[in-house]
Amino acid sequence: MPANSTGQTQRGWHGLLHSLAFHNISAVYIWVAMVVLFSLLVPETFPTVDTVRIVLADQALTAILAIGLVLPLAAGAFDLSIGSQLGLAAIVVAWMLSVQDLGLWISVLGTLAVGAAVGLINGLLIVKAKISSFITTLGMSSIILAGISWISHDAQILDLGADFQEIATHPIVGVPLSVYVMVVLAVCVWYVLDNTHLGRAVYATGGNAEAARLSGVRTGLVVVSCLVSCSLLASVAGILLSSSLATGDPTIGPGYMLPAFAAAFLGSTQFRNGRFNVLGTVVAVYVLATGVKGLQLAGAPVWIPELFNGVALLVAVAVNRRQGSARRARSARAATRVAAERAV
Amino acid sequence: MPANSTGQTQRGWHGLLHSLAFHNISAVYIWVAMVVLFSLLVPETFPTVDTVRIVLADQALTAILAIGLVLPLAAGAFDLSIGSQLGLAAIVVAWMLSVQDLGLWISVLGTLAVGAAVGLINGLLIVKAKISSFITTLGMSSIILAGISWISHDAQILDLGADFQEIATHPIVGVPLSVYVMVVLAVCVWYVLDNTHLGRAVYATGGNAEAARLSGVRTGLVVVSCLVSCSLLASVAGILLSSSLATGDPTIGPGYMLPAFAAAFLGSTQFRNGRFNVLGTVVAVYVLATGVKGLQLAGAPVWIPELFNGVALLVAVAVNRRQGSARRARSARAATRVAAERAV
Amino acid sequence: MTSEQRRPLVRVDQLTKYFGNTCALDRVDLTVHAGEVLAVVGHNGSGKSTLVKLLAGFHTPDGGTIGLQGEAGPETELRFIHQDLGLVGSLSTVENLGLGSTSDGPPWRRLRKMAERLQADQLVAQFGVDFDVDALVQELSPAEQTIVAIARALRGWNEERDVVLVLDEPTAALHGAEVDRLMAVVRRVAERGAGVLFISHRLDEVLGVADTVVALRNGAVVGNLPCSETDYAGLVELVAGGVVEELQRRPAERGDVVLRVNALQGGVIRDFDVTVHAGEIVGVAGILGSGRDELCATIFGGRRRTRGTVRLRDNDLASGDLRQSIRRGAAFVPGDRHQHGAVMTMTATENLASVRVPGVEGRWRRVRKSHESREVAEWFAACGVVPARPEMQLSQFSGGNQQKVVLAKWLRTHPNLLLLEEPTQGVDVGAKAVIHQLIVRTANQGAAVLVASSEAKELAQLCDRVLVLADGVVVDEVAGQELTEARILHASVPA
Amino acid sequence: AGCGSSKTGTASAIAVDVQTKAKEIVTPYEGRPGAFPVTEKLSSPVPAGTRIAYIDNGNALVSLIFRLMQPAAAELGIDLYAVRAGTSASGVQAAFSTVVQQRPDAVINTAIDPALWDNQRRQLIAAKIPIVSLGTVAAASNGLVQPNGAAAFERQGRLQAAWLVANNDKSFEAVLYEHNELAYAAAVKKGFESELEELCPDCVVRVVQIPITEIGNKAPERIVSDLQAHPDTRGIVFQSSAAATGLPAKLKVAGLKDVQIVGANPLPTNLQYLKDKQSTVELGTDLNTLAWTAMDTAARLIVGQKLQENVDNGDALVHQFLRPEDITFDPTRGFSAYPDVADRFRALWNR
Ligand SMILES: Nc1ncnc2c1ncn2[C@@H]1O[C@H](COP(=O)(O)OP(=O)(O)OP(=O)(O)O)[C@@H](O)[C@H]1O
Ligand SMILES: Nc1ncnc2c1ncn2[C@@H]1O[C@H](COP(=O)(O)OP(=O)(O)OP(=O)(O)O)[C@@H](O)[C@H]1O
Ligand SMILES: [Mg+2]
Ligand SMILES: [Mg+2]
Repeated sequence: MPANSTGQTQRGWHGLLHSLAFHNISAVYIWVAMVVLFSLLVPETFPTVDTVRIVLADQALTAILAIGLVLPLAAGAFDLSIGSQLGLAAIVVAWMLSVQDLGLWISVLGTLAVGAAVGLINGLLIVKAKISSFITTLGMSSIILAGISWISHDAQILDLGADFQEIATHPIVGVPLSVYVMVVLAVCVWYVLDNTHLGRAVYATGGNAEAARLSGVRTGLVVVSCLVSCSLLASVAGILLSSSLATGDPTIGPGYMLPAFAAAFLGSTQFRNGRFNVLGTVVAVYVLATGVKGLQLAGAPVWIPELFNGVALLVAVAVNRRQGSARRARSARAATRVAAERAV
Repeated sequence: MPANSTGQTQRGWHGLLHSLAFHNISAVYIWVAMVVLFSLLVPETFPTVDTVRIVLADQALTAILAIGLVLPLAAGAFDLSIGSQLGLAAIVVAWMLSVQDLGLWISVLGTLAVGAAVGLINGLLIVKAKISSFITTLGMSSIILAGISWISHDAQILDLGADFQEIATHPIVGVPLSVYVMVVLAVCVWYVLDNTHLGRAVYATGGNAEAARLSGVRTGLVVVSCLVSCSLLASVAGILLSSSLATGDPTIGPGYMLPAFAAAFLGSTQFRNGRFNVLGTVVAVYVLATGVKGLQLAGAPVWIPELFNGVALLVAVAVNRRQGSARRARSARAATRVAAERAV
Repeated sequence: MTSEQRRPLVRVDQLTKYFGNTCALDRVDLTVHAGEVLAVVGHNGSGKSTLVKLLAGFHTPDGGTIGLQGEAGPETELRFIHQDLGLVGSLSTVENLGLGSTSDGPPWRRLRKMAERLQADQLVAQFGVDFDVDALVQELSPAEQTIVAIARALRGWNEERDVVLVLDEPTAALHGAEVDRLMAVVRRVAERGAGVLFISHRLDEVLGVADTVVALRNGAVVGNLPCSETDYAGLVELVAGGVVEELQRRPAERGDVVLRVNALQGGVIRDFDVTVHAGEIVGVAGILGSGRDELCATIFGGRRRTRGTVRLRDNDLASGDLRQSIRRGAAFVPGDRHQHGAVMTMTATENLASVRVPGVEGRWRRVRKSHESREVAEWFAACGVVPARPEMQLSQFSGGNQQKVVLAKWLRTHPNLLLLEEPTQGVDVGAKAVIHQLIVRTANQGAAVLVASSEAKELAQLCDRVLVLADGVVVDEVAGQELTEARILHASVPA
Repeated sequence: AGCGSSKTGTASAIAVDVQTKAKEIVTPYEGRPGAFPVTEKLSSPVPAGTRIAYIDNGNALVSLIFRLMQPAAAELGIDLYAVRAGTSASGVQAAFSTVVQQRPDAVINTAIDPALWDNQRRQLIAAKIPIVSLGTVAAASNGLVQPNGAAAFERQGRLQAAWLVANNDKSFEAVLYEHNELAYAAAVKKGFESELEELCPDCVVRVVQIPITEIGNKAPERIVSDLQAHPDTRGIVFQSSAAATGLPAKLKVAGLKDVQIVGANPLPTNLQYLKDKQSTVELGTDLNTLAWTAMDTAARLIVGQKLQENVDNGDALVHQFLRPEDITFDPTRGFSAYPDVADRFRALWNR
């Protein structure tokens, strides 16, 4: 059908334009602007391969955590315990390796199993005990912190072995392994969320759990699996963290939570019209990190990077909102009666 | 009309039974159980006037913060910046008193004004720039932390004067002033939320902003005022904190956030069928604090209180869910879903 | 129909469901046969939606069984259109259509996005409409959403499977022509061997499409008979438990001009003028997309106006300032109850009293709760809301009763101008008459009333004159002797 | 806070006599520890049933000290127990309030700023409960006994500066990573800057704040950026080596090799890094002896004995420069300069 194929092409063209529109990828434009700016400001240190490598490596863990977080958020559940789960995995793997001397593989797999179990408990509390995800994971994070304190006696755990250290830090083309792990995980989660029925079920559950259930989605299962996957990713991040620190540190987990949330939420405003998505999240992590790096290299006062994080988050989202609503208003004249401004 | 009055009495009777039902006030029952338990376990130190006084005083700030948090939560907005707002007020008041030497009243009022301004910015970003409250306040908390660091140079500010210290610590019947401040604020917020049209407007905005708007509620105004009030309460807490520490400390704010959220969410499961409310919140703060106090006095291992916090939160909410009829469980979930959606 | 053809597909046996003390279903028996359209009728809160939700496995029954096994064949597949449509608003039409279908292999199989979109276009085109299948469902109008829901229920169906289609008030938001199309689809589906369980308060539809009627009252079956053995009056009696006096409205004497709308423009509406006098009830008809479902909101100020003025008595109503509109006496009952009409998580009382009426507050702006509960009790009685438990959360009332609460909320303000969108959607015949009476009473007290409805019959009964919209402009006005259901339908279908 | 950027790039040689002077300062602490802090005997045994409360805020170092104190407590027959303070100020206050109620015979605090529990401090002092506070620098008027106070921290800064001068031939650029949030930062900074100014006026000093909240996650990134932005930096000095947790891996990625890292107050992890030659030198503080000293001090306060002068002045801390080859012990247990500390104290306690 020629008519049809024209429609197709048009849609493709329109789609491309739409994808490149400022409001849809504001973070990318901000990112480009920053790269240019800092390259002019600190030409010796900023536009270098070193910087790229450093930024990639520094943010791999935050990115993994944020990617994990995308899953429960897409399914409509908060996971406030990811930070402490990361900490738990970091301590458990160190404890298994050093105190229990269980060997590399058993320790890593055991830690992932512990992570999955925590995720399962989270999920079951939400789905079966019907506690809201916010409370469940808030409570769980307290329990996990207690567990960390119990296992580690609040002390660092050392002697993890050189092999283990290689897991995160072994360089390939100068880039440490953890970056590749992050990329593989991102692709997996992206594939599932964007290209399978399962992913659609996840978004449906997040959009309207009752409606999704009425249309045959096993929403309970979806929520539980999202939380389990999220915990697994947090555990991977925790293992990589212990590996790159060469230490199991009992205090570091919670600090990772807010950056992961910021990235996931900022990411949701990119590419997919307000839907939590992997690509946007990874981009968000690196946009924020690039800015911070540039500011640090330019010698800004200590508090400037923190300020930047906040302002960048707000500006990127606000721009997206403004431009988005302007576009929607313009398309109101379209033949379809898509309720353009949702005024009513 | 006799029929009517019977109905009234019946409703009253039914209402009383309902109010005393386990599922509706599970936290209170748990609290009573704990008091009995610890009185038996540590009879010399736990059941004393001292304990009461100390617990009251220690938790007054957390309670004020949690009460403030009830307002935006009821209106369907998260405020993740309360912790850092508390820190900001603590530093600003110390800076005004000690560095700028502005005198007690100007410093206190000035700090409240700064707090209100931050709340206003939060509110305007949510309402006018249409950024979700979650992102707005996440970003704002970064900005505020940068501000704290800028004002304080990351160092403590000392020399706040004896008068200022009296504000929080002056004892009346052995109970410091901050507790009375908390009670007065709790009563005010309770009155507005539970007994006025404005309170209705707040809950309606939280339940379904569009429907509320179409019923003539100025939802934008409601959200902004809730955020401003919340910021004001956080500022009061910050001022009291600096006063009771006799120091402006730049690091203390964020640690208050999660306890306040835990209390507000636990509180929402008490008394009012899943609605955020002041009484439940205050009770939640003190239930958790009583448990921790008892465990500390009983000499439990260091990690036990943290574990208790998590378990108590989950148990109190789960019990409430199980015992409540299915309909209530569903509506509460609907409420969290709304909250989650608005956060996106 | 011969007896071999009457193959039972779903057998409901002694089904019982309690919600707390409320008995929503009381030992219900019914059977849906292949090739049969079974209509379930009953007053609001009689348990129809509960029956559907039990069939869907959403609630678990407190007693009785649901048999899905045919004599020998495979298990019957049930497909649903729920009363609140059961769509996920944040997903697009394409995505909603593909949701939960098990026919595409394991859940981790790759999606065939192109094919899905083509199929969606085709399914939607079946209903003679055309909208962006990539737009989020929450941005579609209620009627379009209904079409998505129907399309989803019919997706991938063929004669080899035993299918029962369960429709819970699918026509509440549809206009005459669309209803006809849906009815044709339903009949066709039944003729090809599926069973249909059909729920509606529009009894003439029931008579037109159903083979058998089951009537519920307070959760119990009070009638189960072939359609041919009853007529409209019979059905009304079954539903309402008595004779319902339908409104016979004589044109009232016109008062002063209350509402004057001039050159209104906004959204789909391109140019709209109307003058409504006190005591006058003006209807607005039109098919999907004609602007019918946007008009009231635009006049009220809740939807953006790009041009034009609205004058209520001596004041202009500004666009966007809803408090002003309300203070000047405007009232607006939106068509989409869930999104715009009510706060489902609040109690009926709170919803009913949510519009601020001057003079009811005590000192310190305190809400006088006893005063309020007395007032709410009166409105519950006046509108016949059941159960009479105003402290119950609104989401726990049946659809029709929710609608009554939303209406009462606005009637309570004693408006000068009453703007109604689908005022009686989902309301049973008995209650509908009551609501019509309330609307007429409000008009007679000097209000101007504008009713936008997809139900031509209602317009014909209720209105003094009816404006017919097409493409955002008034194309016809029907009044006086001409004001009949057929005439309105005729005028609103574009040539 | 660069002290004159004009100096950068133009490295001048450090005079030989200056180097000798610096070496004289450093050598007593290389390969062997400073003097044992406590020499006087305990006058009378601690009464039976004595209870001492320890406030533990979950920090790795604070918890470590608690574990190190336990054998000392057992030796003295004291019941030592920990009270957990949360991470927030209210957690700290709640914990100290609990202690006030429990009325132990003494209280030991490690590194929790006295400003955060000022009210409880007053109540404790009013109740005549002695408080031993480690790692804090409150004014003497506060009534706290601080065995390692301002004097010890100033010495830390001076020793770190001297080590850099002793190990460099030319004037250099050094950076001190400090944590302003910790009250003793000022003391370390004062010691470091004054000593360097005295020994090597041509050296460039930068003092860079690392927010304490970033320790364990963002601190290494910040440090790497700072080093990238100042490629001439030769010496890295830590107020507290905790900030270097995770730094070696980041330095490796950034390709920064030619720097001397002079840590202080190393955590087990830092000792491990040192052992693996991922750090240059750590100014070790003998926490084990410090823990025993604290118990000893508490015991003396309980029995009402006068304190030794160095304890009263806040100088009772054993320092030693640790080089990779000095890590012959298990880093997990922390650095212990006097492995026979138990015996020494047992002798002092007449046991
Ligand atoms: N979740 C629930 N919790 C409590 N009561 C409920 C719940 N759902 C339904 N009910 C009650 O069950 C009864 C039957 O409701 P149902 O929704 O089945 O009525 P219906 O026949 O579909 O009415 P309508 O025509 O108005 O849609 C009503 O009294 C209603 O209030
Ligand atoms: N229908 C309503 N239901 C609940 N709350 C409302 C409603 N209308 C307004 N409010 C809220 O009550 C608060 C107080 O309104 P208030 O009446 O003081 O405003 P106003 O402009 O002074 O109105 P008026 O001039 O009519 O008295 C406002 O924040 C408003 O959002
Ligand atoms: Mg129904
Ligand atoms: Mg209905």
